[in-house]
Amino acid sequence: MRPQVSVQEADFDVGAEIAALSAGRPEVGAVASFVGLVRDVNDGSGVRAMTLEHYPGMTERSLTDIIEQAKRRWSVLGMRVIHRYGRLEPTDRIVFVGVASSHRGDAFAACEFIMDYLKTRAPFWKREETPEGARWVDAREADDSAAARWAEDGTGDAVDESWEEVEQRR
Amino acid sequence: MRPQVSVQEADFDVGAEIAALSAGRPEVGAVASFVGLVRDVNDGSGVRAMTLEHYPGMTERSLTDIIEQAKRRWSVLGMRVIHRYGRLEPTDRIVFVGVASSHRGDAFAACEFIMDYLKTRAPFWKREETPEGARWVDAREADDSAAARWAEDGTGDAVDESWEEVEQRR
Amino acid sequence: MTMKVKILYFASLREAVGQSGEELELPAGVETVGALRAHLAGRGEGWQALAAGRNVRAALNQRMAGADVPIGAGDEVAFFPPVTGG
Amino acid sequence: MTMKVKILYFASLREAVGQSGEELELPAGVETVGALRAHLAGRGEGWQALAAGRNVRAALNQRMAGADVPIGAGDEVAFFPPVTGG
Repeated sequence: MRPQVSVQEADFDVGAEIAALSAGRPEVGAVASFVGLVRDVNDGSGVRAMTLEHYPGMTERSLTDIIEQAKRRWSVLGMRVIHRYGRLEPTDRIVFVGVASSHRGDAFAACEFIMDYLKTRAPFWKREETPEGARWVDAREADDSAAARWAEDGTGDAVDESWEEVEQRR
Repeated sequence: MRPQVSVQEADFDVGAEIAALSAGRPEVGAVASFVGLVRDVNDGSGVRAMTLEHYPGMTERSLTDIIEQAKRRWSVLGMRVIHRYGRLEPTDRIVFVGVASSHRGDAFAACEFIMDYLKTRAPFWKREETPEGARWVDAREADDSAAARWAEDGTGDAVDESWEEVEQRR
Repeated sequence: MTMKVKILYFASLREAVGQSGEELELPAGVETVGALRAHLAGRGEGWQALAAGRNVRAALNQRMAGADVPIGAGDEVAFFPPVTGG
Repeated sequence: MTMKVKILYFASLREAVGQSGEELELPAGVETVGALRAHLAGRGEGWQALAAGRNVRAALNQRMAGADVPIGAGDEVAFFPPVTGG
């Protein structure tokens, strides 16, 4: 059986991944997918390359958790998440998310949900090489609010809030 | 220059289309895409095959209009729509929509917008072959409401409302 | 003055009226998409598929058009059921 | 009774503390993720990156964990900055 989650240094074949989500499954009517790529600019600086660090073990576990959440939430027939780590250059692929469903609404929603959560929960950190030197990328406010859109009751997100908020609440 | 819209009988190469949306463009950080496929069931009947009829000329024009609307609405760097016509069997690809952007939110929104409008505005009609005979597929209520989500002021949709509604209003 | 228009029919409507299109000299008083539809529906039999109450859409020169839209010489008018693409 | 835990540091935090991980015998009174963080920050210099007010996240046994979460023998605790994947 094909894995649902892969964390790897190697590139991946987008067409093959999308095709595999519907191959031999005539109940699939919709495959929504996303490819994230390295850009040559970020926050105004030129980016020559970046290195993605991750937390082996927790990475796979958190991606699997995200997929399980999506399964409970939408009617999906197949899902696939691939995330690369290591050194990557502009135009290189970073991440692939693909979701197969009978209907397009579920496929789109689950795919975007997985990407939003992946951005805020999966333990990856980007270090960019710019003309001014190397720097760690700061988490973006926009990503947190994108993930917050999906919170139903807040319990799932409580552990994700910043430490400061927890301390202030005491 | 590659066309943005293709209406064709032939199948297409999903991986190549997605790759072309970001090839040599290091400003692209996100490519959201959608593939629609023929299912073997619809409204409870088995579907052996279907034939897609379209309105040559208007089809290309309406798909181009949809793309232009998406361009005005979101920050996108590239878009591609391919829609097939003719006889198709379960698991065959029907439609491809791909959107490249700097950021994933715009890519997802524009891609889903194009699909919703395509379903309700592009002049395609499906005729299904089932064990009970051939039948034209009725427009689905769910598709109209999906497209209506995007209406900002209603003017763009006024021409799409059913004739009955126009007549009742007089 | 001649007032010829090109009319197209698609999908189930094409089958109902038994043709995919025609050239028509507009009768006097038929000046809108809606009036043309009513005129055609008056031909009886299969043309009843164009009658009021049936779920029919129209396009004028390849753009969706409501019943009130005026038509003139050289226009291309199309009638069809609600679309079911994708 | 020994109370050893495994601690991991990632990304900018790993660089600040100068190591990717360590085994530690928990000092008396250090019974939560937050208490462990405060204990480590008390080592001074680079360890200040773990001080209160810094934007640090933690995981216990590979799941995100808040400051109140209790820790015990054999646990794997990780500290890192907010994630920036995808």
